[in-house]
This record gives sequence, structure tokens and C-alpha cells, in this order.
Amino acid sequence: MRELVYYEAKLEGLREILAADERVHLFAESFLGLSEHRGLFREIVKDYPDRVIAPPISEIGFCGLAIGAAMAGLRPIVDLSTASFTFEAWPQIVNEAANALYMSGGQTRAPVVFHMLHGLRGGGAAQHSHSPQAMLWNCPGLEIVLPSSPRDVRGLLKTAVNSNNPTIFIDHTLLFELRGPVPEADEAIPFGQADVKRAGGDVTVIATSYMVQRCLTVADRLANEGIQVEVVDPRTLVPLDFQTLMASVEKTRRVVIVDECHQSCGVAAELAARIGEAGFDKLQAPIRRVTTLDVPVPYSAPLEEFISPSESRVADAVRAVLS
Amino acid sequence: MRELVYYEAKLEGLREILAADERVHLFAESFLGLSEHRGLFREIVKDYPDRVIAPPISEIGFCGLAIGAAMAGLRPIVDLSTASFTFEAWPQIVNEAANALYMSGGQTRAPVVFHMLHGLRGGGAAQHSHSPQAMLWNCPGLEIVLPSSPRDVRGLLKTAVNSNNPTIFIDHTLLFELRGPVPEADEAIPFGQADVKRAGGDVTVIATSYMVQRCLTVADRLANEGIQVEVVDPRTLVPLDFQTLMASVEKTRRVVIVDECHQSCGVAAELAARIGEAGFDKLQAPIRRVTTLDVPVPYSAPLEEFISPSESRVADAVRAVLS
Amino acid sequence: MLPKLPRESLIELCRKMFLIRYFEEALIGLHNEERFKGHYHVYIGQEATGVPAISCLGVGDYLFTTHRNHGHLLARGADPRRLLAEILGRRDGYNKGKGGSFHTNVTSLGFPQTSGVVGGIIPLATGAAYAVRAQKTDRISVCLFGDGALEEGAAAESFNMASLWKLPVLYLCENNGKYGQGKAAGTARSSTMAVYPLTDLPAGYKIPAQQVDGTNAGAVHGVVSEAVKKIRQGGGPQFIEAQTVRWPGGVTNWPVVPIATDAAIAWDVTSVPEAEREWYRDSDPVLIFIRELVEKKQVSREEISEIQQGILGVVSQAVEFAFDSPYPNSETALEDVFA
Amino acid sequence: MLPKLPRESLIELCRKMFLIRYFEEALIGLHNEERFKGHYHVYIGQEATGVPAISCLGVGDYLFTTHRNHGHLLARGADPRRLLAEILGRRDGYNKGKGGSFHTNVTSLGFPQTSGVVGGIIPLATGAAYAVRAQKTDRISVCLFGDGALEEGAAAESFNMASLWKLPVLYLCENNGKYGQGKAAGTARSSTMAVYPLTDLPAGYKIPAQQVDGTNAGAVHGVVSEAVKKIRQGGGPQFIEAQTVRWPGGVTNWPVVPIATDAAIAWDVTSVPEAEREWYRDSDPVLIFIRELVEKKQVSREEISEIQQGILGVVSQAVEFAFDSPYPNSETALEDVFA
Ligand SMILES: Cc1ncc(C[n+]2csc(CCOP(=O)(O)OP(=O)(O)O)c2C)c(N)n1
Ligand SMILES: Cc1ncc(C[n+]2csc(CCOP(=O)(O)OP(=O)(O)O)c2C)c(N)n1
Ligand SMILES: [Mg+2]
Ligand SMILES: [Mg+2]
Repeated sequence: MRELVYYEAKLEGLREILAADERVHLFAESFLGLSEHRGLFREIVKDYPDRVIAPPISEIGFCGLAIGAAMAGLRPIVDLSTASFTFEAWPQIVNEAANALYMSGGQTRAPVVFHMLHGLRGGGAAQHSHSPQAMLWNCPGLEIVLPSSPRDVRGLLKTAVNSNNPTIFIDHTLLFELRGPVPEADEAIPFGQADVKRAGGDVTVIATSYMVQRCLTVADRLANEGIQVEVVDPRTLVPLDFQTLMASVEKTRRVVIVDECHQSCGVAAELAARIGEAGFDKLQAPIRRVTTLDVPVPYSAPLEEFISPSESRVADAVRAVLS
Repeated sequence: MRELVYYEAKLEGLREILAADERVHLFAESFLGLSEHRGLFREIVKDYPDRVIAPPISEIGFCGLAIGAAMAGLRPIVDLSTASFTFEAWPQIVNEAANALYMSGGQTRAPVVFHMLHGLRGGGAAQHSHSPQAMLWNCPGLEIVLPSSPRDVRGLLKTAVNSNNPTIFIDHTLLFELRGPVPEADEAIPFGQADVKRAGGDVTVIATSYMVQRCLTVADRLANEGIQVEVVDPRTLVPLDFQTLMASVEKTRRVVIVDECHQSCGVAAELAARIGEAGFDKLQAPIRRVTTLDVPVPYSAPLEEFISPSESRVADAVRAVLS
Repeated sequence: MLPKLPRESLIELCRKMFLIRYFEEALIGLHNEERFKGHYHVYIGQEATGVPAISCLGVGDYLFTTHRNHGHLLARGADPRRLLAEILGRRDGYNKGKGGSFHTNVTSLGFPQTSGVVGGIIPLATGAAYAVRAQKTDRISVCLFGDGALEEGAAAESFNMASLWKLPVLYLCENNGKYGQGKAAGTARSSTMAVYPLTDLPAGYKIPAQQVDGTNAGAVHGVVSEAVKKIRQGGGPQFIEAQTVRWPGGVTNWPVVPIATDAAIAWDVTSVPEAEREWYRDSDPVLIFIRELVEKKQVSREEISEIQQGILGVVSQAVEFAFDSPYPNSETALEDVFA
Repeated sequence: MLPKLPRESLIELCRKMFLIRYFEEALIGLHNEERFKGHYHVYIGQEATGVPAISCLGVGDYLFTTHRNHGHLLARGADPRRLLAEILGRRDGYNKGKGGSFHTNVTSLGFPQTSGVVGGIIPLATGAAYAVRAQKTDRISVCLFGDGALEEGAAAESFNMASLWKLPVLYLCENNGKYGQGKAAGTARSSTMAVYPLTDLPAGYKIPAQQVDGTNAGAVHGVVSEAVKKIRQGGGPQFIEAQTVRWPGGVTNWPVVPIATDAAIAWDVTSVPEAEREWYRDSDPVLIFIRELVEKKQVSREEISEIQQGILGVVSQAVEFAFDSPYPNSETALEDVFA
């Protein structure tokens, strides 16, 4: 299979989507955050001048506008850039989009995609480093997607746009330079299918987004110590492929969960609670969570590293559940 | 000890606070939601005309204003009325107030209290029934208070106002008519002290807010079946008195957690994850969570009842962890 | 002033106004008899805004409304039986009991979302306008909201985009008297809004904005039909502030009916309790409208009586229907989370 | 135009402007040499707004600023060594390395919070004004933000409350050329803001609002000192839009210095690369200011040179200090979550 760099796969997917469905409109200035490649987005703007619009700095306004446009038949993709800015649009996302289908008794669909870049990016500090997926998972009615590879980002973006539900598409800047296989063929990766990114029999490490890549690195290292780590990537939190997670848990009986949300009420908490209940008789060790520590995100590099779910913290947790 | 009705104890506490500290300003129209007693608030307005102000319908504006006033030396209490409206002010609460002390390196305090009414109130439907405590717990820098009795609401409100941190004070309309003992003496109940609301040796039920009262009712009923339930009320999530929770867990070795957040990434998820890890060797049964089911809140009474952490669901969960 | 419409249409408007009035008087009665629980808001006093305004719209147009939606839905032709069933949380409600009073919407009539969040629909309606323009239709989007919604920043943000992108949206702000009550229109300061007249806000965003007496069906019909025409021709957004005086029965959170509306009151208010008499005499848009209909010889007082009786019958059928409708099965609570 | 101030004060303004300019030119250099990582924004081109404006304030006044804060902090007297240490994430930074460029604040100089959220400080500054009024002081609160912040609904909501409650707050909007760039002030449409001139927005909320040329230190000093006086006298909020032309070195997300600023350029721009020459000739507020200082015989060109050399020394000391400052201990990451 050919290889692409993550940002290429992402833009390719976006181009394919725009070409295939004229209901897709983009509310965005770039799609690539501050990355060096953001200039590439300008070509898309040139090709689809009527379907790409750069909104004012009015998140609640343009997110609500996109939701309303979705209700009236479009398939908007909204780029919120840094995930922290999603908070500005919180009422529209969690209290309008998420509830539309339900409170209308099934009448109203809001097929909008909210795209954002989450997590610790190096110097983002307290106000630009959020991982809002846990807060959003606490809000029924939203699909939540977290790609972690070039193939996944392209394939999941397609499914997101084709979904009839409001979908949160959470990406990570630190993935952009990753190279990996991407099929030539048009591929939509279904939601609710976890992906075993690396097989192993000793410990199940469940990781999301950029943490998948980090855990793969750690797994390589631990293999040298003779520890076989299985890395499972849920890819979508809503819907969640709990079966695949449990299949791995039943095999290894030891679980580490790695995600970038703050610890309390984070994604790892939910996964730990579910697995703890379903796997009560199987688990040989307490489930360990490796997450961002419960402090606001500091600016200074060594401080940021200290609170992050770092390679060494992941490795320690794996060793701990084996001891 | 004298008995007071919940709303009386709450207003008494508020009056004592206003009399004791002229830095306290109220941004509020009522403080008592839609309850019949809201007229009583007008007397407070009359007594403190310069320190009570009814803001426009501008939640991000007036919450931010209160935070700024706190930074400049006041001790504002902001009433957001229905907790769902907190979302309108999300960026100010989670991205300004919560981070102020930390990102200033300890320089800036924002001692503001955000007051709100959460949860299923009967017919609140999808947009007026939120329990945002889990989302807020995912955001370090905020203290979170959930009173469940007349004594607690008065005593915790005082501590909230005296705290040097931004504090989320989450109340529940369905508690307002509850009668209970309240000391005459001025009492501030410290944060981080869980309260064993009922002692029992068979099962630990951890509950918050109105759910504490519901679980006490269930505990009475189950006592007739010979089941001794211990009901533990953390009272504050941040700071959390994990020690008291674990002391109960170590005694009973069986845990049910009852809270009104939606299930995924809710308060119960965090408590289950922590207890599951710390109590791995002690637990005799999987931890059960009884929460609001993961659907938006329906309007119709029987539907709302069906998705709520109802008495029968709590009782079933207790029986399940014992079987 | 009567709308410039044929007699039949005027009678239709009259029927709609009566329908709203009697529907809600009945609703308040049912609530106060504790036949249902929960919070709701009534449209009484604003009938001469919603009814003629909505009569100016086309079949394909979108309407977004708020907590105060009953009047808009009925004006657009919603079935009072299914509306009431929804308010009671019954299976035959438009939203299968999931929405209730705050959220009743009817997509087949062009209502995509009814939001109880103040200001929540302003971006949504603006977005539907974006969509119909992108789809190259001549549909428009109409946003029906209260004066309080202008205090939310979401309103300002939406006006900005509507203006920048020349979107086909009509903002119809129903100022029901909180602001400028009892004073000359637009001259009084509100305790919660510094912009006055309110039209200065959209005007700042270069959106043509005007005020109209919302108790005057003819005036409302005139400005709305004119605005709709301009929008449909590609003229971009328009803003209208319709001013009404808040119905005294609805000033608190829990409405009470001071007196059941009867056409006879239009000509003799002595039966109305003194405290509310002024409102029924000077500000009741339904009574103003029928008084004019009779004065201008469009209908006789007898015909009015007949219409009134007919509508009362429709409303009592709706009550019967709604209470006969069963509650939804509990398990349906788990449906409709995802499409 | 020079501010109406004694010679010493003018020289102090000149020093501050040079300090900002050289500090940031150095900062850009350090970044481009990869001596530190991370995103930052520079104030170059806006020196004649921040420096004279902030010189009008009293010791007890509050200032709230944004991602573009370096100039405001230095104008207020912040120590360039500790500011740079913060930008590098070092222990001696004002925020102990926890804030970085986006969040540097100095409470002892009256900066309670520096927010990287566009529009985030507008409610906060309004709240500090509420507080100082409640405390019956004559302090005021100053809110320093960019033109883009007016697109956030939080701005409109804050203006409303400031106006309703007559709060002692100065909104100083620095329009750095995104809007109206190269066109007569206030006449051009922006692609993201329908309100023009921008002053129409606060004016709609009945807040006195005016525009000023932000490259003209004297004009800025005049309108700001006048506005501050009115606010301190209880006149309620004031809004000023200062217009500058965006520095060509800072139009992308990653600034580059086309030419190190030297006083000589004020009189001869031939050394400036052609693409940027126009800006340095017509729009550079530092060069405009020193040209006037010399023309008006307040200082000689030699004195300017001396000032320049002095400031270059201060900046290189700051660089040395900041790089010598160690990173904070990792465990300090766990401190300062709660007071
Ligand atoms: C965001 C938000 N804040 C507060 C409320 C509570 N609330 C419900 S109706 C209302 C008043 C709205 O006034 P207006 O928009 O003029 O509508 P009216 O009820 O007068 O028709 C308020 C504050 C709400 N529903 N949503
Ligand atoms: C709420 C929010 N949305 C978007 C951003 C990203 N952002 C950072 S600076 C900026 C432009 C701000 O423009 P302006 O207010 O004019 O300030 P300037 O940078 O021109 O001084 C944007 C959009 C942000 N920081 N916060
Ligand atoms: Mg109103
Ligand atoms: Mg700008």
C-alpha cells in the first residue's frame, strides 16, 4: 500500500469529500492549525470558493450557523481550530446540536462535523491545550471520533461527513508529520470499530488519538524487556466498540488506559469504570490510568512534560499492572 | 437542634453571608429558581439594594464580569439559575476562572461562587435538566460543592464564599422542601469532608445532591429486607474526601454509586475508577453505577422517570452487588 | 388597521387568533387544575404579530421559535390536538412527548428546531438561511424571538454573519413589553438593555431594521410582507421589532386567566376585572382586530360569535384528544438519540 | 503630533517605545534561531498606542490584556528580564513559567489576567470596573484588545452591562490594520465585521466612542487622557479605537524582522528592503515619534542614538538573564491549582 504523511491523507480525504458531495460546506480558515502546511488549504479554497468560508471570530455564532445549515440540508464541516475554542460554542454544540434529533422526537437531523485540534501541543499553556472529548462524551447525542493514523484520519473523516448525526472530529497536531499506509481506493472507516494497532498477550493498553502512537513507541521499547503489549485504539468513543476492548482485556487480563484528558471524569475514567464492571472476574490487576494530571496545563516545557501522559509514565503503568 | 426547611436554611445562610462581608455581591434574580418561595428573595434585594443586581440575559458576560470583580477584590455570588445555562458561560468558567491562579503562577485569585440548579426536575426536558458537575470536575482549578440537606446547604455556602478559589455551588430544586436540623450557631462546613448520612455494614452507596435523599429512602426500604446500606455523601467533589469513601468501602466491600450526571464520563465513572483501583483487593463485587441513562432528557414524565436514577434502579443495584 | 387582504383571508387570520387565545386559556386552566405539571409560556397578547407575520411566508420557508412557540405553531397551521398532546407529554404529540412545551417543533411545517435557550435559535435560523441560499432556492428563514434574546452575544454574532454574507433571513423580534412598557415606542430605557431603540443593534450591523406596533395586524402584515419580498429578491437580512404590551395574566412565571376572552368584551370591558381592564381595552390584539373587522364591515358581530364558538369547539376537541392519547412507552426514551 | 508633556516624559515615552521594539526584534531573532519554541505575538507597529495610552493611567488602575501583551507590560514598567524569562518558560518569569507569552501578567503592576482567548478579557475588565466602583475608589479598569475581539458576543454583552451600570472602564481597541488597511480610517468594509466604523458597536450601547490614529502618540495621549478623566469623574465607560497599520514582519503566524530598527531609518529609508519600505516610512510609530521629537527640538539625533544604545543594552541583558534563569522544578507543576 502507498504511504502518505498524515496531513496529506487528511487533505486528500477532504478533497474527495468536497468533490463527492456538494452539500459539504467548510467553515474554516485552515484545517491544519498552525502547521507549516496550512498554506495547502488555500488551494482548496481556490477550488471551492463558494463552499469554503472563513468566519468571524464568533464561535457560538458560526457553530450554530453550521448546525442550522445542517438542519436545512447541508453537510457542514466546521473547523474550530484549537479544541479549547469549542468552549465558546458549547451551548450550540451540547444544548442544540446534541439534542436536536431527540427532542424533536426523531424529526430533525443535524449532520454537522465539528473539527478541532486537542491536547498538549508544546507550549499551548492553560488556555490552548484542552481535550474536550470527555466533557462531550458526557453529552448524549454526539458522535466522537479520534483518529490516530493517516489511514484512519482519511477514512473516519468520510464517515463523519456521511453520518446523519452531529459528529465531533478531534485531531492532534503532533500527528501531522506521521507517515503510514493509506489505500488508493476510497475508504470510509465505519464508526464503532476499534482497531488493534499492535497485538500482544501480556497487557492491554487502550489509547486514543496521539497517545496511540506514543503507546506504540513504548510497546516497542517494552518488547525489548520481554513485555508484549497489545495496543487497542477505539477510534470512536461514540459509538464505542466495547466488544473489541473486552476481547483484548479477556486475553491479557491487565489493562492500562492512556488518554490526554485531565484525569477526573476523563475518557480513561469511563473506560476504567466499564471495564472494571464487565471484567471484574477477569482482571488480574487494578486498571491503571495514564492521563494528563489534574492541574491546568503549564507553559514551560519541563512542566508540561511532567503532567503529560509521557512515555515513561505509560511504561511504568504497564510494568505496574504486571507486577 | 431546631429544624428548618431547606430553602429557609439556604436563605438564612445567604443573609448571614451578606451581613458578615460587604465584599459579597449577588448577581441574581432569585436564587430559588421557579420555586414558590422565590418572592422571599425580593426582601434580600430590598435590604441590600447596592449589592444585588439582576443582570441581562448575558451569561458569558455576567459570569466573566463576576470573575473580574473577584480578581479585583469582591466576593461575588453568581446565580445561573438552571445549570444548563452555565454552558453559555463555559469559556469564562473553565478557561478564565479555573486557570487564573495557575497560569498567573499564583498571583491572581478569583474567589467567585457560581450557583446553579441541576438535574431532573420534572419536565425540564433536554435543554433544562443538565448536571454539569462531571464536565466541571474534568477542569482542574474549580471547587465543586453539592449540598444535600438544610444543614449542608447553609454551612457549605459559607465555606464557598470564604474560599479563595472559584467555586461551583450546585443545588437541586427537589431539595427545597426538605426539613432537617440546622444549628442556630453560625456554621461553616469545611470542604473535603464527606458525610456518612446513614451507617450500615452491607453496602456502601455513594450519592450526591438530591440523590443522597433518594438513597436514604431506598436504604430505609431495604432495611426491611434486612439489607444495611451505608449512605456516604462526599458533599464536595473538589476537594474530594476519598479517605472517608474508602473507609466505608473497606468495611462493606460492595459499592453502588448514584449520581444524576449522564453515565459516560460522569461523576460515578470517576468514583468507580478511583475506587476500582484503590480497592481492587477489597471489592467483593463489581461497582455498580446508577446514573441518568445516556440519552438526552425527555420531557414526558414516564420517559423522564425511566432514564433517571430512580429508587427502583438504586434498589436493584444494591441487591445486585449483594448477590 | 386591517391587513390588505381579501375577506376570506381576514377571517382566516381571525380564526387563528382566536385559536391561539382559546388554546392557551384552556391550557392555563388545565395547568391550574393540576391536570398537568411543568413550566410553559403563553403567546396571549402577541396574536396580531405572529398570525399576520406568518401568513406572509411561503410553504418552503423555515421558522425557528423559542419557549414562547405555541402561537407560532398554531399560526402556521399546526394541529392543536397534537400540540396539546405534546405539551402533556403524550404519544401523539408532535415530538412523541420528548419535547414538551419548550421544544415543540413540526418539520413538515418548516420548524426545524424550537429552543428553550434564550438566543439559541438566532445562529440556527441564520444557518438555515445560509443553506437555502447555497441550495439556490428562493426560500427564506425566519427567526422568531423575544427582546431578551438581544442581550445574548449569540444575537450580535449572528447579525454580523447574516449581514456580511447577505443571508435570506428575517429576524422578527417580539418585544412583549418588558422594554418600553407604557412609554412611547423605543424611547424608554430598559434595566437590562442599553441599546434603544432595539433596532439600533441590527442597524449597527447594517441590517435594515424597523419597528412596528405588534397589536396592529395590518401594520405587521404590511412590514413583514414587504421585508419578505426584499429578502426573497436577494436583499439580505431584515430585522423587525414588533411591540406588544405584556398580557397581565402572564407577567408571573405561572399564568392565570383574569377573564375568558369573549368577543363581547371588544365593545364593553365592564365585565373585566378592573386591574386588567386597561389591557383588554387598549392592548388586546385579538379584540382590536375583531373590532376593526366589524367596523370595516368585513364581518358581523354574529359571524364573530360563530367563529368564536367554532374555535372553542376545536379547542375542546383538542383537550379531549390530548388526554385520550396515552403516555409513550418507557422504552421509547432510548430511541432517537442517533439517526 | 507630540503628547503635551514635559520633555522628560517625552523621553521616557521614547525609551519605552524603543524598549518594546528592540525587545521584540530580539525575541523574533531568538525564535528564528530556534533558541525557544512556541507561538507568540508581537506588538511592533502599535508602540505609539500602548505607550502613551498607558502613561495616562494611575498606579491603582487595572489593565487587562491579550495574546498581544508584551508592549502593554513593558509600557507599564515591567522588567524585560522577567518578561523574557516567562516567554522562555523559566523560573524567574513573572508567572514562574506557567503562563508563557500568551498569559504573562503582573499583578503588582495592575494586570490581573492576560487571556489568550479572543474576547476573554472584555467581561473580566468590566468586572474589575464593577469592583472598584463598589469599593468606592476612583480607580478605573482598562481593557486592551484587538479589533477581532469585537466579533465575539462577549464584547457586546460586556458593553451592555458597562453602559447600564455606568462602570468606570476604558475599552481601548487596537485595530491593527486587518480592517480598513490602507484605506481611509473607518470607511472600509472588513470581511469579518459588518459594523463599520467599529465605534458604531459600542455607540449602539450608548458608550461614547471615538477613533484615533494609533501611530500618532500625541493624538493617542490626548484622547486617552481625556477619556480617563471622564471615567474617573463618574462618566461611565468610554471606547477608543486606535488604528495602526500592521507591521509587515508580523502578518504571518511566524514573524520575521525585515530590518533591525535603527533611528537613522527615520530620516532615510533606503536601507529598508523595498517591500517593507512604505511601512517604515509612513506607518512606523517609533520612527514617526523620534522624527517629531527631533523636529520639535526636544532631543537631538545624538541623544536619540544614546537612548537607542542604552535600550539595546537593556535588551541584551534581558536575554542573558532569561537564558541564565533555570527551568522550574517539575514538581512545581502541581502547585498553584488552588489558593
Ligand atoms: C440562556 C438562557 N438564559 C436564561 C433563560 C431563562 N429564561 C427563560 S425565558 C427568559 C426571558 C426571555 O425574555 P424574552 O427573550 O424577551 O422572551 P419572552 O419570554 O419575553 O417572550 C429567560 C431569562 C433561558 N431559557 N436561557
Ligand atoms: C476564542 C478564540 N478564537 C480564536 C482564537 C485564535 N486567534 C488568536 S489571535 C486571533 C486574531 C485576533 O485578532 P485581533 O483581536 O484583531 O487581535 P490581533 O492579533 O490583531 O492583535 C485569533 C483568531 C483565539 N485565541 N480565541
Ligand atoms: Mg420579552
Ligand atoms: Mg487585529
